[in-house]
Amino acid sequence: MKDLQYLILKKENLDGFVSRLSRLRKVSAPVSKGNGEFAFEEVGSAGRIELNYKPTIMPPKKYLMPQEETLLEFSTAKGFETRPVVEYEKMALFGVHTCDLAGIQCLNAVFSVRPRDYNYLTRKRQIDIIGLECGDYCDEHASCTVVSAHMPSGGYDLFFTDLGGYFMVHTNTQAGEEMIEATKCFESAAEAQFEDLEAFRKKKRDTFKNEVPIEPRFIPGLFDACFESPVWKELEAKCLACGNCTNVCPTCYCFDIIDEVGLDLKSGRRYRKWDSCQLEPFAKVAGGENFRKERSARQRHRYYRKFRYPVAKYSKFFCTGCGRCSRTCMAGIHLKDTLNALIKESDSRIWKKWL
Amino acid sequence: MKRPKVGFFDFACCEGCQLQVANFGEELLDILGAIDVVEFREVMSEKWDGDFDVAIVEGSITDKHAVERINRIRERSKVLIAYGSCATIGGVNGMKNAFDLTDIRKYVYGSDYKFFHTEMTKALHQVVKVDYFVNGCPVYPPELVKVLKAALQGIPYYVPDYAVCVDCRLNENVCMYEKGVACFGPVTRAGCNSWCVNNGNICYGCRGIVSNPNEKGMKEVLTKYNIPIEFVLNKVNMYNKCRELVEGGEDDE
Amino acid sequence: MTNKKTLNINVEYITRVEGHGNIVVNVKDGSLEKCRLDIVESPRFFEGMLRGRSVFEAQHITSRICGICSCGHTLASIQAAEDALGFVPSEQTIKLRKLLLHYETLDSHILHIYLLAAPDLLGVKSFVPLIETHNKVVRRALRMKKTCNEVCETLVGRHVHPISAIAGGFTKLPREKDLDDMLGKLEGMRPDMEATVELALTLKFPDFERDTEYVALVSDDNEYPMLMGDVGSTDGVRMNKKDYRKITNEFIVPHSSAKHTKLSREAYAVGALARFNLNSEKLHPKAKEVATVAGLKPVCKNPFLNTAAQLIESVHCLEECIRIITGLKNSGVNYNEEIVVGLNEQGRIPVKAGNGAGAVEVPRGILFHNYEIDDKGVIQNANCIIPTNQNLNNIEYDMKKLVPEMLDKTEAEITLGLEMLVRAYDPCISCSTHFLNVKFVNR
Amino acid sequence: MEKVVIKDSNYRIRKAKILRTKQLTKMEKLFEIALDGGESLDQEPGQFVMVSLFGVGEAPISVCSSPTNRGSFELCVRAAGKVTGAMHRLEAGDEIGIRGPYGKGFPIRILEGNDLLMVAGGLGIAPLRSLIKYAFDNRRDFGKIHIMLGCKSSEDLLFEDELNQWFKRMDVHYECTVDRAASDWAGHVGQITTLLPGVHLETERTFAIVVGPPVMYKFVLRELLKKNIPENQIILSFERHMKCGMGKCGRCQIQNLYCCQDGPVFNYADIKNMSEAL
Repeated sequence: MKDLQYLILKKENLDGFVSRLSRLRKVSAPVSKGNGEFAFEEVGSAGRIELNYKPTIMPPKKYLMPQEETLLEFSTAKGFETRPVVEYEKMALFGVHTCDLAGIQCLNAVFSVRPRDYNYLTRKRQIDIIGLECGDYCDEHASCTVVSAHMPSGGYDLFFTDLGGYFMVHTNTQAGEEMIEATKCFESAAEAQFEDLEAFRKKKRDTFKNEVPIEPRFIPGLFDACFESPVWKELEAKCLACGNCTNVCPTCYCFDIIDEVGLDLKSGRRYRKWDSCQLEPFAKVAGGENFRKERSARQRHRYYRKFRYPVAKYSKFFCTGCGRCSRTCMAGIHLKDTLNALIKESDSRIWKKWL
Repeated sequence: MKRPKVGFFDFACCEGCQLQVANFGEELLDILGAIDVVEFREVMSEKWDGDFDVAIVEGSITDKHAVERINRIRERSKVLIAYGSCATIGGVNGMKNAFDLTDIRKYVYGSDYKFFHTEMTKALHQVVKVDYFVNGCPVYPPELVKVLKAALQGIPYYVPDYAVCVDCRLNENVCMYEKGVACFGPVTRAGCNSWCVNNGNICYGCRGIVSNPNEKGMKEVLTKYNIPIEFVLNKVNMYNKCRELVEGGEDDE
Repeated sequence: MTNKKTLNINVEYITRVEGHGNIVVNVKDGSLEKCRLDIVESPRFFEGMLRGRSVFEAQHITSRICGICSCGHTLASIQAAEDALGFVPSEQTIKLRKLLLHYETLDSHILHIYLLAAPDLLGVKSFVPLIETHNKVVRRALRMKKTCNEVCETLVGRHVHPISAIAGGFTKLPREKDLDDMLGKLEGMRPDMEATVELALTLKFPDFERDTEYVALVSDDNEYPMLMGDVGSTDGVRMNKKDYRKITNEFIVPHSSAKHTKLSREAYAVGALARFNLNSEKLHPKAKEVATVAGLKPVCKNPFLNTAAQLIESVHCLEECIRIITGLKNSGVNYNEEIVVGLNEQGRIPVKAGNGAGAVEVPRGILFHNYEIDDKGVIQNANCIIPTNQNLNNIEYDMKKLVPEMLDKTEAEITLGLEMLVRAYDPCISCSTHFLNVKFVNR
Repeated sequence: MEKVVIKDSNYRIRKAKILRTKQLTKMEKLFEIALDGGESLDQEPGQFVMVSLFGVGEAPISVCSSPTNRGSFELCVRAAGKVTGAMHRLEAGDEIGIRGPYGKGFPIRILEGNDLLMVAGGLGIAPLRSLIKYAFDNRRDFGKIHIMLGCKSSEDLLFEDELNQWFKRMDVHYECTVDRAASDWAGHVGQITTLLPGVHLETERTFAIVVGPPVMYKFVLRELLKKNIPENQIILSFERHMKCGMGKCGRCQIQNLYCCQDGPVFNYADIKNMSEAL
């Protein structure tokens, strides 16, 4: 059974796979942006693809939930007419790390819960996802183990594990099978190769350790105790409210809805655009009241939206440990530092009670 | 629907923002289908003595003559749009305010300096009521179209009050700070699609500073990256010197 | 002349020029009493504001002197800065700068020919009525303008205040697909250019001549000099750009907030016609062809024909752009030369005290920038001499000769004639109100 | 990029027509609206709708009429933002778009059989009016009804003619106060909290329903608790910025709650420890 789901792709056939696939649909994969940064971009062959990359500047959510997407087209020329629409593109995402797969699973949960979001769900169906396993930490900002996002746990159609001269490829869905059929680059896996995979995973379990000194199951409780913590005030002083941390987050999905008219002022579209709870105007109402005016409250809100609120609503953390928020923060607000500070602070409070 | 009467005017500026209008190409004809440009000295000899539905004004106010003229334009216009950095925040003309005005006049004109009157540079809203702001040096054409449509619809246009970083990140640029270079993206109002950083340069703050910048945090960031704060403050004044002016700021004479 | 006419012409704010200028003419009993071009633009003190700024910021700031020739200012400023620092740019950088300069010249000439000058020659007040009567022509003009803008955008981020051209080189170099894109657009522009030439040849320019000294960059090689060279004149002057003050000899006149200049005689002219008069043999063959058909020969002394010279240069620029890009495509672009802005200050270019000059042929003529910097690269003194400043004096002399020749015409006709004359020079007035530091000159 | 029309979009708009408008004050205008094709809105008192002005945008506005009033519904709109400002230019006959109703309204089934103390400040009267009207239309389902109204100045009073009628009703205890009075004002002057001490309540069977600007809650709540009204018998309705109305866009979030789905009506007991709520 297991064997049927696993195939191998020799490294020399990777280019054949990518170029054949790209003839069928748009293929997007991580490429270098210089300065040690990467981005998902359209590729036609394996040439530009970076197999060993630290998380891209933007997560793959830019394809699943584009920065801007039309929801409605309207015309008021004679009475008014409206057309709810969805924009989508048949494509394959190649080389998605397990942290980003976890991110996509979070978005799936949000948009599947009622009222279901058909714009997201329709588009999602058109995007095939090919995962790629990491054998080691990408850098010091990663914290995937604390949220158990370092190991594959679904959310993909195909999953590649680089085992030296070849990839072990796990087929998870029918869409995955179809890609294999269509490209004809894969071979069946031999016993020795399963042993390679086992060895790889074993080594990986030794490498990846919980990055913060708290068991994940205690994290919601930690946050319950820390709403008024002074840690948030420290972030107030640092945060520039640039919104980078939320924009690069694979699970942030807040949006604004905006109308745009043509020069005739009669026809146009309504679209949604990424927004961020870190930005000054986000929680401001028309009367002028701002319900999260302080940057500390906004930063706190961000952390609670990763570690507390979704645990109640979706039974999972909305942090995937990808480390992007820390990597992108010029003010040096680092997720692991914040968690450590909260842990330390709540520990000291517990101790104080005893003293 | 009658097309609204629109006039273009300029004060102390480089007229580059008006030139952006010509750069629309054939789309300009669509815009001209929606508005009736009745005065635009840079490209038209026609003059209009009626009222304007919309006045689009480029440039900053730098002398008494300009104060009188902008007041006249304001009186004749239902809607006034401050157009480009010089008009919205004083822009590069504001750098003058860092000098003693008599001194700078002498430097430039020598002994004849008295013929050449000048006052502290002001942005338009520091002199008259402004209904819409199109920031940028030069203006970002898509934003001009947006504001123009808002003006025609009679609805407000809110200049984004968040950092250029937002757009910059969405464009997946490598952060300038990653390269060890000071950039004003974190404190500058977005809306230009991070134009300069997209082209390998830094943000110079030409769209003005966000309403509630974290100045202390910004200084810490600069310290962290070993960037001299004085150097940066001097640079931020390239566009934003007029911020310091109180409404109806001091005259030198 | 029996005409005992009394005239009082006062054109407030000449239209279809960049910046604010007034024409004042006074004729009493048939004799010219007053004939002036007043420059009433508010001064902006750029040279003054540059003091105390890093020389690496100079190009960003001086680009803001003028939106129409911002690329030219950028290039002149970079040249002056690099000269002061003793930095020699790479060959690739020079190629790309020439490309940028050609883009801007092309863009500016098209704007002038179609939107600023053509309405006069077609007897209308602006291009707006032409949308109805000459829709195809207007569309073509806007299309060409937009193409120029787009290729500029691909090369340096935008045309108005270019982003990626800085002292030392470029912060972003065009990729393979960018080169293809620019080349495709420029080659696609050729039919429109041919149509432009055809249209321009039908235009009737006023008949007027005045013996004038023309000044432009000159060089010993075979390239039509735009970015580099010595300064030469039709009166036989030839000097190094460092001696620009001996050429421009600026002086103040009370009615103008812009300085005037003179060289061998009472005035001189710069611009497309000056360049043509000095360097026509170096033009691209296609441009030469247009000159032959138009009947334009050096030394042409009719200032109205500056527009014709612009047309010839447009053809030249378009072909040169295509040649440069094709060359880059063949040789490939070296992306290691892409530089990070701001790191200049941290020692990428060694900084030392110095005094540097830049002289660049921008659309309206020769533009000089000059900076004196200290050992930290901070500007101590700055000077920019703008083409329009250099032309102002000459325009007045032209006006003084033109008015008496037109006295049998109506006041409206004379006014239009004078406005057309001023517009033919394509003056850039907001540029021209940035004066030199008198103390600096005399020191 | 492909584009298809989707039937089950969450962003589908229902056409509606403005039947009647009435300028209530300088800033507030009342709109009577009917959905196209005689459709019923089927809202509960306290729910809101997203109003579309095409080319301008959408704004969440609470319905101020009672569902007992069939065939049309009313919105009281303050010109405070882009959409609401533009809405003030609309008149009878103009078309708009409606999404919704959204959110949790007032818990009618729980309120039934009890006394109601309804406290409204400023524009808070608009959502509360839907409940007041509902209670009047089903008067026998409720016990005593107290209505306490507060307003900045007497010129800002909304629904003035209706207020006079409420005042005249024998089965309602109605009081109104203004912070600043015009010369012809004969009523109470002072903060709304000054009205509360004088009200006699049977606390165990009284539900307090409070709707007003954020600053008002703190003071009114203090008075109510002083009167020993149980925490779970205090009902509040909040105003937050909303874009989608479906618990996705994140704008209206109050800690783990979404004002658009979990609210806008909340039970005080559920949110009393949430510092972002009050």
